[in-house]
Amino acid sequence: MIKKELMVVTKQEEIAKHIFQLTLKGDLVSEMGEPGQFVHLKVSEGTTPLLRRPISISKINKERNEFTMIYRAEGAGTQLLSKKQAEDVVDVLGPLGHGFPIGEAKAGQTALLVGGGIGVPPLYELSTQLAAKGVKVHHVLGFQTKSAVFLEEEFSKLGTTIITTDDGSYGYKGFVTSAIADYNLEYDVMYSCGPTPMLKALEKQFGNKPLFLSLEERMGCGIGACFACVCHTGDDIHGTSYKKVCSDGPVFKAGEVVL
Amino acid sequence: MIKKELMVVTKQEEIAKHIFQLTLKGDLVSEMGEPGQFVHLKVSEGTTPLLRRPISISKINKERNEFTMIYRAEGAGTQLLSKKQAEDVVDVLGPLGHGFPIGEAKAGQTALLVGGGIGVPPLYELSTQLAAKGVKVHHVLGFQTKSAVFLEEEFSKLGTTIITTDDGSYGYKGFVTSAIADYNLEYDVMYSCGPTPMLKALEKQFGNKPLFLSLEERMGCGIGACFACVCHTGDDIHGTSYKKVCSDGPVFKAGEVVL
Amino acid sequence: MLDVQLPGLSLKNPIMPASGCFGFGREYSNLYDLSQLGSIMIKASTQEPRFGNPTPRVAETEAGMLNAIGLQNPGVDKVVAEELVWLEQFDVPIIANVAGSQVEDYVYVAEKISQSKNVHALELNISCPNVKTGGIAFGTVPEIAAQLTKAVKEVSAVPVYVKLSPNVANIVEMAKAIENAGADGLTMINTLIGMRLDLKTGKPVIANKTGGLSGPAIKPVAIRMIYEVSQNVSIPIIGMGGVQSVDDVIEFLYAGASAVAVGTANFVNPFICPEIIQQLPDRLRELGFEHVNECVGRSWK
Amino acid sequence: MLDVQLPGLSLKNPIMPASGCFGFGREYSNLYDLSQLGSIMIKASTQEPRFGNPTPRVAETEAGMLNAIGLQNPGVDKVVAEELVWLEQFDVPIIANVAGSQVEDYVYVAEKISQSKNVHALELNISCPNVKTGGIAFGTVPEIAAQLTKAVKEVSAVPVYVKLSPNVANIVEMAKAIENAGADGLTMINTLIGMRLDLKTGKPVIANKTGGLSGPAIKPVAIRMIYEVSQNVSIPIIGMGGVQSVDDVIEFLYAGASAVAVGTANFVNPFICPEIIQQLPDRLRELGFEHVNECVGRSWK
Ligand SMILES: Cc1cc2nc3c(=O)[nH]c(=O)nc-3n(C[C@H](O)[C@H](O)[C@H](O)COP(=O)(O)OP(=O)(O)OC[C@H]3O[C@@H](n4cnc5c(N)ncnc54)[C@H](O)[C@@H]3O)c2cc1C
Ligand SMILES: Cc1cc2nc3c(=O)[nH]c(=O)nc-3n(C[C@H](O)[C@H](O)[C@H](O)COP(=O)(O)OP(=O)(O)OC[C@H]3O[C@@H](n4cnc5c(N)ncnc54)[C@H](O)[C@@H]3O)c2cc1C
Ligand SMILES: Cc1cc2nc3c(=O)[nH]c(=O)nc-3n(C[C@H](O)[C@H](O)[C@H](O)COP(=O)(O)O)c2cc1C
Ligand SMILES: Cc1cc2nc3c(=O)[nH]c(=O)nc-3n(C[C@H](O)[C@H](O)[C@H](O)COP(=O)(O)O)c2cc1C
Ligand code: FES
Ligand code: FES
Repeated sequence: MIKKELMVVTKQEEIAKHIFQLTLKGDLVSEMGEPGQFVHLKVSEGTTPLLRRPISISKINKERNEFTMIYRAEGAGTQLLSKKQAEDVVDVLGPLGHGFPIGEAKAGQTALLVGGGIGVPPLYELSTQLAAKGVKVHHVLGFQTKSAVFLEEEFSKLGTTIITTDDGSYGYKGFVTSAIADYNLEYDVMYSCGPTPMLKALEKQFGNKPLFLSLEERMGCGIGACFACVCHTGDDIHGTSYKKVCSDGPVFKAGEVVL
Repeated sequence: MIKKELMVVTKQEEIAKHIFQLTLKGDLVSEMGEPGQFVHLKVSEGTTPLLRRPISISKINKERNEFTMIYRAEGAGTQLLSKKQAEDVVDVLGPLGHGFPIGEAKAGQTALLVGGGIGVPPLYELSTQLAAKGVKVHHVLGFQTKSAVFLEEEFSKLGTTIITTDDGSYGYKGFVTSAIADYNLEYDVMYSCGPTPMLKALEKQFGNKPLFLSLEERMGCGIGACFACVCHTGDDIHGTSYKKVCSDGPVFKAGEVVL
Repeated sequence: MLDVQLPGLSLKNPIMPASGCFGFGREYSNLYDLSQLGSIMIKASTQEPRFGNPTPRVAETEAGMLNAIGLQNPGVDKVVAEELVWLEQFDVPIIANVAGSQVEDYVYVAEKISQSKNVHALELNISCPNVKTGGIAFGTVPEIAAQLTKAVKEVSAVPVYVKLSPNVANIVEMAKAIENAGADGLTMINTLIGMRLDLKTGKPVIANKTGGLSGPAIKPVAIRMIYEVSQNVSIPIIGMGGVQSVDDVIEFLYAGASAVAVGTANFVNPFICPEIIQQLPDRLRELGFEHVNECVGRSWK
Repeated sequence: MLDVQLPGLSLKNPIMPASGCFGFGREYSNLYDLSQLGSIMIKASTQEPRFGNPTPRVAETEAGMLNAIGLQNPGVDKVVAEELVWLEQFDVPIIANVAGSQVEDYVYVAEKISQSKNVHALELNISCPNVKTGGIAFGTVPEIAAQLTKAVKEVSAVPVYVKLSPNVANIVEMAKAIENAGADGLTMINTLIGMRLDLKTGKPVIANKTGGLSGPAIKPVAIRMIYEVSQNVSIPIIGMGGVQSVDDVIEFLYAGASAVAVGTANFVNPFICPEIIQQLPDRLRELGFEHVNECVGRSWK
């Protein structure tokens, strides 16, 4: 169930350049479960910034009633968020949307998780849950440059982890798609989250096998009421059929919606 | 000279109900001198609240490079200000305006300082400076009710101090004007700061003797450029002559401007 | 102390979500009981289904937001058959927002939707800035607005409120023309037309280029227009534009609105409507009122 | 890289304080050297001295403020003899804001003030929302605006810019009418008309009741209007409305302004103009520009 709660910061740290990892504590955590869902955050009390900010859930810790997000401090909202310290509160609405279907990968099968930049974080909870149920996990994680890389160690503990950078300053030089081909990675189901061009490339090259993509879109309400975040569906003939990224997604099966 | 500085909070405490005393440190203090001047504060970084807030200087401590203000936390701006803690910074523009002419009271003469509510604070620096140059100071300080009374002890150290409350819950019951009459207070120069009705009553009853009044008006710039804070002058025949509260005042000789 | 009587609308309280900011209520029904609301202004319905504009459709601005949804909706038939029937489970009168590209569209939708048993009033959206044809033109020329009002009044089974655009030089003239054409009430204001450019690309952030500006930023414009119009018409006004708090609601009532709609604030805090409804009685008492009606038009009465 | 050439104006840089937000520069001259500025738009001058409206004249709103100063000024003769002569000490071209109640007033002031040697352009204030007669009427009817422009052009010794009111349904129509009447440039936008009510008294906070809304809240409206107008006229635009930072300046240039004025932000930070001027070259380089001109109209070019 979607709840709104003033959650308490238990930890915030900068884990890569401009990349922050924030852990919040509160009852809302008991509603979380599906990897790939997100929360909608109000980062200040006043009217600037006015709107909430959508951020993916990256780790869920039910025992401690905590969850973690990883985000890049870029615009006004995320910069304000990055100034929160332990014991400050953050107004959280969530959990929102539909995440990655872990049921699509059976125990013993192999899942390939492909992340790009700030799309990497939700894959961590996904990987944890897949690994826990006996799915073998491979990760291909793309970043712009060495200083932007994060979570490599954590992912490595769960399965093979290939890091790519656009400029070759760390790991494999090039796009994640080339890395998948070059390393000749075998898999049964692919899950991905990252920039739209990356998702498009994946859909084009790997759309013939099970593939689930997490999309981003500018949001208003985050709960499905304002129609800010719609996309066309793949099979639409009239042009009026749609899905909402916030409530039908953010994760869709490849082909379900037009990227 | 008017300066703008990010000054550092050294102390903030609630000294009466919703009344806060805030001490700031910084080089701007070296520009201060005249009692009755004010500063214009930006209490937040963003656009809400957008405008600066005018607050009187209540104590100046040149040795420590500090000055103190006393204000009531009422609206959005002053409430935000009241949340500042030691080591936080406040964006200060000042010192602004023309204060009380202490030269009008000679050593050995008696000055009567009459304050109302949140108009009391600037009288403290005034009284300190008058006392220092050998002027005898009496104070009549009016408050709404007992819980709103502040600075009584400090003023008492400088001279006779009569506290009045509107509801009689503390000190003399009634208006400051009646207290002055009832106590039959003798004086050479009167200085006052407080709500306009009080200033009007003082002007009416005591306008025949030297009387200086500190006015309040809604402000834009605080430095004399926007014409938000004008008042008509007392001797105006054409109706177009004016004084600006922010830069010509806030202190005027009784009769100089129309209250 | 909160009940309000308006043409066609017997409201428990004067608070309702604004059109387009609450969908058809489904999402919010998961968060609280919609029967608490004074009314619901549902999303605009058009004759045919519409997808609306390409994304991005929203952009944030200082104390406000731009939107260019472009009247996305499943078409009036589906709205009537699916959304309105679903809404019948709640004890709340619906105000149906009606949009179109030409008079005939409005007439078609109005006739149809006004038959639904929980639709107690129509809100003619003659002021949507985000569609190429219709919409805003109806909202800026008094004669055209009057014609449309008349045509819709003829077919509607329920009272007709007309939603005014703030993008005009003379809002009173517009309001009077619409009153004279037979409107039962006014709702105001819709969004101001605005734009935001991306610093890196130099291009508009919103795919549709311009969008409608809503939120706290526009409240002063809304208050001014309601203040002016309420003194010059004798039909009631449902006010909106930047309402965020119970105090904002009271400011709108003072200005001359008889009820108040909450738009953008639903995105910031999805519980805002029930929160305001709950706070209103105490706030009214604090300010010395015994009934919410006493606030209406206090700024000029 | 910052120099800008406009009719009558050879500017060191495209940044200037907006009229009414800088007085005649005296107060700011105590804070910094005014010769740094691209230009100064001085406070409106009228034929006779004016006191303006009663106080309170300003009220804060969300991300904005309302003002109803009401064109207070010492009259054109004093402005010419005292203020403009005083300003001659600075190496900065002055844009003189001209206001009035009828055409004759504008003509009188324009003729007189345009003779001052440091006045390089006039800005016709046909859009002041805070005076009972004149002002806004000139700003909302294209024919009347055009007539006024013509009349002033005939007597002015320097190029004439006309300041547009945003309180219109069709800003392009207005701009074109003024261009056709011979204006050399446009400045836009003036304030939106707004109001704020006091919660305790129920009455308007501003004595004049309504006031002009300025500040960040109106920026999306300003950007939209400049975007629309700049594509439809061939005279240059000086843009304004909510500028607070160097990035805002660039957004106005992208929209189609050739230079940018800063209003309300001077009250928030009196050093804002020189700060922006100082930051502009680096920010331009960061965004890949070699000259500020390259930004102009980038949103639609
Ligand atoms: C479902 C979802 C999950 C996301 N998860 C993460 C995450 O885990 N970590 C992370 O760093 N980022 C994530 N993002 C992107 C994140 O929402 C934006 O980076 C953030 O909103 C930018 O806010 P700002 O205040 O920094 O930027 P500003 O430029 O001030 O934002 C202005 C407006 O644009 C919106 N906006 C700007 N960029 C984006 C964007 N890329 N996507 C959607 N809206 C945007 C903002 O929400 C805001 O309304 C996610 C986005 C979505 C839709
Ligand atoms: C010269 C001068 C000296 C002052 N000195 C003091 C002082 O020492 N201590 C103190 O408590 N107060 C003082 N005030 C009053 C103080 O400025 C206001 O209480 C304060 O601005 C209110 O801000 P807010 O955010 O709490 O209220 P809000 O209601 O949020 O303010 C909204 C707007 O109205 C203005 N405003 C509201 N009340 C007043 C007021 N009474 N006078 C001027 N502007 C107002 C604000 O500045 C702001 O622009 C002084 C005012 C002036 C003009
Ligand atoms: C995302 C969004 C969609 C809207 N859709 C509609 C609509 O379909 N019909 C309509 O009449 N108004 C629509 N509006 C305008 C609102 O109903 C309201 O008039 C306006 O937003 C001002 O109120 P606010 O500031 O409280 O949001 C929409 C507003 C927003 C923000
Ligand atoms: C206090 C104040 C006084 C103003 N006086 C004038 C004026 O005399 N003439 C004029 O053309 N515009 C006047 N304006 C409008 C500004 O020049 C400017 O167009 C408007 O405020 C929008 O810019 P901003 O948001 O940067 O303030 C005034 C604005 C303010 C806030
Ligand atoms: S963000 Fe409102 S519908 Fe998706
Ligand atoms: S506040 Fe601007 S002139 Fe006084």
